[in-house]
Amino acid sequence: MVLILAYAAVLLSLASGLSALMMHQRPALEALAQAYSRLFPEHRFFRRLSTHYLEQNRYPSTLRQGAFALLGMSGVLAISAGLAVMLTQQVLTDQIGLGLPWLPWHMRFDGLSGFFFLIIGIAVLTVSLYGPGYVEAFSEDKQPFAPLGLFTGLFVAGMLLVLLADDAFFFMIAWEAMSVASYFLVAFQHENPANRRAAFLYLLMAEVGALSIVLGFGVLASFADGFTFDALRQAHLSTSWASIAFALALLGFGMKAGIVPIHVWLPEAHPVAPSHISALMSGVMLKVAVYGLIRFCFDLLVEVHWQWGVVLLILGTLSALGGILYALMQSNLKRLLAYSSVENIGVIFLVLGLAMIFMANGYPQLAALGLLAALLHAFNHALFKNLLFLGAGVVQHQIHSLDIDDMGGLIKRMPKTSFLFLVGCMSISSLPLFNGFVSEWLAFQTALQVFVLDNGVLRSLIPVAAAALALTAALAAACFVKVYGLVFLGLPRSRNSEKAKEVEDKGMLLALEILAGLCFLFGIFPSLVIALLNPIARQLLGQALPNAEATSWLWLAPVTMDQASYAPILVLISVLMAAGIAFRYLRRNPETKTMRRTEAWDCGFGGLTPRMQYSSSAFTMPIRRIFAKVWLIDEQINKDMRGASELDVASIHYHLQIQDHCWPRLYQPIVHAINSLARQVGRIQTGNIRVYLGYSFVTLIVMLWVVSL
Amino acid sequence: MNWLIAVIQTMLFVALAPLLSAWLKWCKCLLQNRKAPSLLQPYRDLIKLIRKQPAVAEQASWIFTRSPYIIFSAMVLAASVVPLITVDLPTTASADVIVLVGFFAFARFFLALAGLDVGTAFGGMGSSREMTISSLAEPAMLMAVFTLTMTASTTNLALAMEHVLNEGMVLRPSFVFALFALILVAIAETGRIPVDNPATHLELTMIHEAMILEYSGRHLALIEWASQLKLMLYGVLIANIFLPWGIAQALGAKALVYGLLAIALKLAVLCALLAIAETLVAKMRLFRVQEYLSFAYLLGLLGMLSHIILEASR
Amino acid sequence: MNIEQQDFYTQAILSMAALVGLTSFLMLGQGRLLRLIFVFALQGLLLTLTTALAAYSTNNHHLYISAFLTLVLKVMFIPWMLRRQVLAMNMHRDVEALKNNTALMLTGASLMVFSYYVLHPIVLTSSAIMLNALAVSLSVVLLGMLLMISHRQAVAHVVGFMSIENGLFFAAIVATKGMPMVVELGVAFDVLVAAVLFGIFFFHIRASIDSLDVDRMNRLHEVDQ
Amino acid sequence: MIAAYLVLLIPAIGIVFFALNGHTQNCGRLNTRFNALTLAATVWLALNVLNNGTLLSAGKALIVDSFNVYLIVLTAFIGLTTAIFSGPYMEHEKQRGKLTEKRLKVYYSMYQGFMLAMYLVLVTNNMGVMWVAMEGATLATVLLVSLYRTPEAIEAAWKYFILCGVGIAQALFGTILLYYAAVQIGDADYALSWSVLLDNAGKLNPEILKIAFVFMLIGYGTKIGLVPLHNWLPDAHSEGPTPMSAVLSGLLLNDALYAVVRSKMLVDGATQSNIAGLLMMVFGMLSFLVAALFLHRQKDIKRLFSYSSIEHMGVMTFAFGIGGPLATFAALLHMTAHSLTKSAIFVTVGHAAQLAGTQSMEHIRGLIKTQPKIGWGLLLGTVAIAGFPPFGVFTSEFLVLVATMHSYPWLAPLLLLGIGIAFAGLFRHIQPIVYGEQPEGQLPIEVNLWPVMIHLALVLWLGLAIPDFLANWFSKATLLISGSMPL
Repeated sequence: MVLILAYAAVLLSLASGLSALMMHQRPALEALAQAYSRLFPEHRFFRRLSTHYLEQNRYPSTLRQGAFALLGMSGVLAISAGLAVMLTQQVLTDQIGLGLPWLPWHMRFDGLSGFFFLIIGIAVLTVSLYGPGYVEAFSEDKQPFAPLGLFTGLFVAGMLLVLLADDAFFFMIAWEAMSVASYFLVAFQHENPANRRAAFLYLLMAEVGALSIVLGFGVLASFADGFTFDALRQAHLSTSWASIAFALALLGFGMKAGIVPIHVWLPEAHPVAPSHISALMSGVMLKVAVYGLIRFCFDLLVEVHWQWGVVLLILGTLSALGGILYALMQSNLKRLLAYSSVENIGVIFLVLGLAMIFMANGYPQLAALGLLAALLHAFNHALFKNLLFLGAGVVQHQIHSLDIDDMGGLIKRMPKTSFLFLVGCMSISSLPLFNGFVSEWLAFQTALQVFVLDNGVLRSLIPVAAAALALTAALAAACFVKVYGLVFLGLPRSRNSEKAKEVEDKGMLLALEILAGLCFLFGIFPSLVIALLNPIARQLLGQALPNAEATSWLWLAPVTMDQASYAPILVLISVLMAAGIAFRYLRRNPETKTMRRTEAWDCGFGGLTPRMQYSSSAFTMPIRRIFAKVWLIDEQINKDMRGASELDVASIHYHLQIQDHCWPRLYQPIVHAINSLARQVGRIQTGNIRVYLGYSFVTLIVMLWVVSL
Repeated sequence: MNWLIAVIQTMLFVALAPLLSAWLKWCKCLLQNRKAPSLLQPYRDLIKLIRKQPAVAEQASWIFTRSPYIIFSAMVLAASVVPLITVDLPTTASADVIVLVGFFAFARFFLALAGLDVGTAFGGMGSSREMTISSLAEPAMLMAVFTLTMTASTTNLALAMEHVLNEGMVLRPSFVFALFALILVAIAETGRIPVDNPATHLELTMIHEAMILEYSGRHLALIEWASQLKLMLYGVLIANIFLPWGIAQALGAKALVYGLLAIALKLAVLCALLAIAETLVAKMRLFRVQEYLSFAYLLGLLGMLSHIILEASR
Repeated sequence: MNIEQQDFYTQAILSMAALVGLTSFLMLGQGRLLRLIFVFALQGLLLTLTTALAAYSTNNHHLYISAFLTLVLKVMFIPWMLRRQVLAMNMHRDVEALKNNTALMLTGASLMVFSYYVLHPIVLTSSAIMLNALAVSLSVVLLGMLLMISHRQAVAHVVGFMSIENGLFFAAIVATKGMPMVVELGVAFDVLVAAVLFGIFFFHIRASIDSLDVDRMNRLHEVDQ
Repeated sequence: MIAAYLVLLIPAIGIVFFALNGHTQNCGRLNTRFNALTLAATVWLALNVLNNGTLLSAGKALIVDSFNVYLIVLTAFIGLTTAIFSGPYMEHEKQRGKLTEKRLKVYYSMYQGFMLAMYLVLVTNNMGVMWVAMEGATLATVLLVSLYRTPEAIEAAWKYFILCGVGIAQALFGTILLYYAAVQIGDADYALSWSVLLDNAGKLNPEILKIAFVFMLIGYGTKIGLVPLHNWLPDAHSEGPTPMSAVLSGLLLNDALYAVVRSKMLVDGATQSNIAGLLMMVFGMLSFLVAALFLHRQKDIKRLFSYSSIEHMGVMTFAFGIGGPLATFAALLHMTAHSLTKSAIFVTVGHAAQLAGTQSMEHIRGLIKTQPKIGWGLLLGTVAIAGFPPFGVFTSEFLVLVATMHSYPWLAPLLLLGIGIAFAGLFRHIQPIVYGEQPEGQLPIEVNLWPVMIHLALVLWLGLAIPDFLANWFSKATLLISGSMPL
């Protein structure tokens, strides 16, 4: 029954994709409807269909809404399937007679899959609410709906199938379907060469990652008989082979998840897709990669080694710090959000690394704590990153730009959006009362359990990682202060943002509202999710959280009440009380209750202009100075001099370009190597037939010599 | 009963915060051969500000006008979870030390937003600098605090203090490091010399003042009060974590009075020391602050490492 | 087994093998096209004789047909056609300057030795004559390739190509007393068509590059300029 | 067995018919009909084989077993779909003045000639006849390659002719050696009959067979396009008319590989070792890697895909070389998937080149905007050929990889590296072609893309699920070639 729900979710998303293909079939549909209305004149439905829904002008939007409605239903089903399987704590398996003759597609639906189903479901549901309003602005000429809808459906179906897959072959099919479909979505607005480049980079890295995953499975499979995950679980690997498999899986899944230094596709690809797709990619697809890694490491590889945990820990720390530092420097809103995804994935990896270390050292309970923190953060990140991407989409929709330096003052013009976006910013900055804080708090709690370990390396490494995590959180707050402050506060920096209006489409706002509401809800009642997660930890690690109170509605106390506790609801009540008292008390005098509106202080020069405000690069300048080594900074200030002795400055041009270190260090050498290798190889084909004959001749001689040995 | 004490203690915190900053100013004046204002001057200032009608810039949005309340209540909340005169504090369970840092972050987030809201250059400058400095200070603070929490194997502040108390007089190298780290962070976070100068309004050097330049009336009062609270919070943290002696462990009237006296004494001495330091040291350039804070961070890390490597009993 | 102990047929075959090998060498060192074609015709003639000899000694009648086909195709038709082309294109006075003629000859000789070396396992199952015959035909094949590699004229390439066919044919006749008839006919047909096609191509090549120098046909390549 | 004769007879009639009438208006359609007829005959043949097992004609001249029967059907199928495409295509070429009526005659006649040669290669039981037919295929196509009579086309055809001629001559030497070994042990009449040879393979002299195999591998390998013998292939593919490129890539290469595999089976039987397989693996891997690198340097769109063909033939040769049941199954599947995909790609490429008026990739731009069907067809085809699931090429490559992991794990990274490089090479060229703005002056043309859709749908089907009858077929062929069933 639950499995049927899951299948139905997949099928509906496929159906949504296919229905998008009907965009150009209106005449055929109309003819069909007319034929039916002639056949069944008593049924009003068909006539109404042809006169109303299939009418020339209305058809496109009807179809769009239909496609998104199907997608939304798929989301709802995914949520219910996920919840059902987690609540009933079942493990469902099934086989579908597709695939290879001796290897049908194996399906398995357990708590872990269910949890990620839930994540995807929520995201898909909100996206489908948001979508119709968002794509309304796309002209059918330039940005046809058919491929967009088709690949969105395929993309969602691919992600869901990855979660269901229970054999390596099917897993790869679903995985690649997800990658390819999202590639087409990234390339959707392909008029811009930069977008094409991003799409190519994305597909290339997805392919490399997929190959690495295949190889990882291959290593496992060569010690097992068969490709089903059941068979792979039985594989007995030596430590070194297991480590190779782990490394391959890490490379593959890490590439998709976007950990530093294999993250470069992410900030390129995510921003260029339409916003609701970026939301799905950043909010959900990365989580599927996390799922893959968890499945591979904690489920398929029987034994984990602490060295792997250290690798994850280091990579996670690097990604978290690198991601947020790069994010800070961006002035493209979606690019910034994409980098911030790198950061959050880093946090997840870091905590997973902790879980692995505890697991390998024989503390499954603490490992469960880590795993839980990681999963919770994945969940939370999906919520707030979706919210932020969709919010960015709204802003883009209204002011037709993504450059932060074109924005400003939107809080007055778009009050609802700005409020919801603020919730997202607070969540992602992990401020108390919001969901981001809970997972971060759990991450710290996990790290603080380091004293149980014996190994000196670990004992000193983990605190450093925790410190880096703290730095990351603080920088994230700085980053999102910048985002919110520059986008919504202050004065408008361009005519477009001056003229901006609140978005009218209810669906778009509703999507944001749902996500913001969930961010807040799970910030106050984190136990709702944690209670769902506990059985997963038990399933994977054989242990759940030690403390029964961990899941009580009021307190969050993962280890023991003595060690740490957090009661967000009490905090909320106290805040409301304190603020309320202050508010009432201070405004009791009716004379001073109203505020006097005046001009802002302008140092007496007169006339504040928006150009006097801090810009994105100005805001981050101190950080840029402090962490200068992290980026490749190209900063130029050109002054146009004027006057007799050229001492007056007529105008100043400031140019700033910030680049990833990874490009020149890692990627360009590879590109260069392949190109020069190709050039070398090209030299064998000279165009002269006598040389070619010579090749045949020499080959023949050599081969004859070889076999006569 | 416990909860009542907790509420009273919080109110005490809020009430005494201006006094502490007045004491600090007093000490400083004394050291600098100036005539000190009355110890009650901050209260008078607050009352006067509250009575005034606030003037708000035209561009300001609700963020600007609501932020003072949010900041103030975040600080009040922080005050409610830091043991002042007794460790028997039920509120500490609802928010541990990490959440405490979270409260600070919360307040800072809105303060920085408020700075950006009006759209003047000063606000942006202040916010930018504040976020930079705090993003360096926050990890240093967490490091220092983690040293304590790992020693006590709890992040609950009251329990941690109790642990230190019960352990008796133990000389821990890690605590020395952590203490210095925390002091450095506290100076940075509360905007004291050498990181920031609370008395300056020179545009190019100010940080905290730049953000609140546009505030007036009750808004300004709340923000000033909140920053006084913050100063006191840091003071109490330092005093009670590293020198918890004197704090009440049970709820007797006598113990509570002793606790109050003890903390008053500790804070008085601490602030006097701060005043001396502020008198002796000059303000740093902005881009020296990173060195200062990374030193604090290093100290915190060293404290943590020395705890884990030297002291942990395994 | 020494040669004096063999019967006359074998002795004759071996002599033919030697002569065929010799013609291959002659072709390899030949820079003049008309002489090249002449030596090629000579090789064809030797092949015809060998085939006839084999047909006579084994009393295998279909080999006579093969002999006849060889005579017509390789002694008459192809040389005639090539000669006509050379004369028509006025190339009969050109002498192709072969670089390193000595090295070429030495390579040819070592190829012969190599052929013996490679085919040596055959001795295990059969006589030394077979080895001789097969080794000579292999070296004719290899020398044909070497001819193509060393000569630049398309005509020489055709001659080389056909001489490779000769080598194969020789092997088929000597070692196996001829292939099955259907194969023989098929091969002959292929050779015929190939010859015709070569004729067509000469025409086209000349039309396109105004010469028959294959080195000038190098538009399609993968090398950076 | 009548079906088998029919399969040969119909194209034979076709040659003569088109030689006489090849210039008429509806020749394209007639060509399609001829191929459709042949396809019907092959399906009949296939049904026979499915029901009765291996068929051997009187005199053991023809053999149809589970290995070749599916190749026969595939050949007929691709022959048909390419013929469907080629009608309007050639008409368009004629209208643009690139071809005269006389050449159309040659084209249609040789199309049938080529098909005949292909069928003959497949059905004959005689290794000698196989050789003759293979040479015949060269001769039939060489005039097609030079059909446009441009200097490049002439050059390409000449190289094709000479290199394949010399190469195939070596295969004949190998055949002669095989014959020589066979007459030593038995009846000269059937000494080249593959089925007889296979039965007696154990008695054949292994040393001679090894040498014979070298010759055959190099000979037929030239036609497969194994590096370093491949040099003719990109030239011939790029300069000939596109339908020719489609059948060359889709059929000729397969058939040459088929010949090598048949030889390998004999050699394996005689030597009882995997020496033949090792040689094939070396060549396969080399071709695969080198062709993958070549992909990066291409400027001509058809040349690009011909290198991709080399790459895939390398994979198949490699897989057959590994030799286990899994690898063999994978290779058979790959043959099918690659043929279908590649011919579909060439169809779209042909249209794209006609649309842009050039084969130079720099000038083909914005296909999706200009003519979405061609653009998407090309893009999806490229996705399929690059080995992305759920297309069939992925399935087979996955299985090859698995087999490699089992037998030669250290080669697996190399294989994946090659796949990655090849993928990058393909996409860096195809992306700018399909995406972007419509270039000025390029207008949509009339196209028939049913072949593409059908092919891609079939490949998709192969990737999602291998139908039972096909799986049976592959399994039987695998049993025949490798001696055991896959899993």
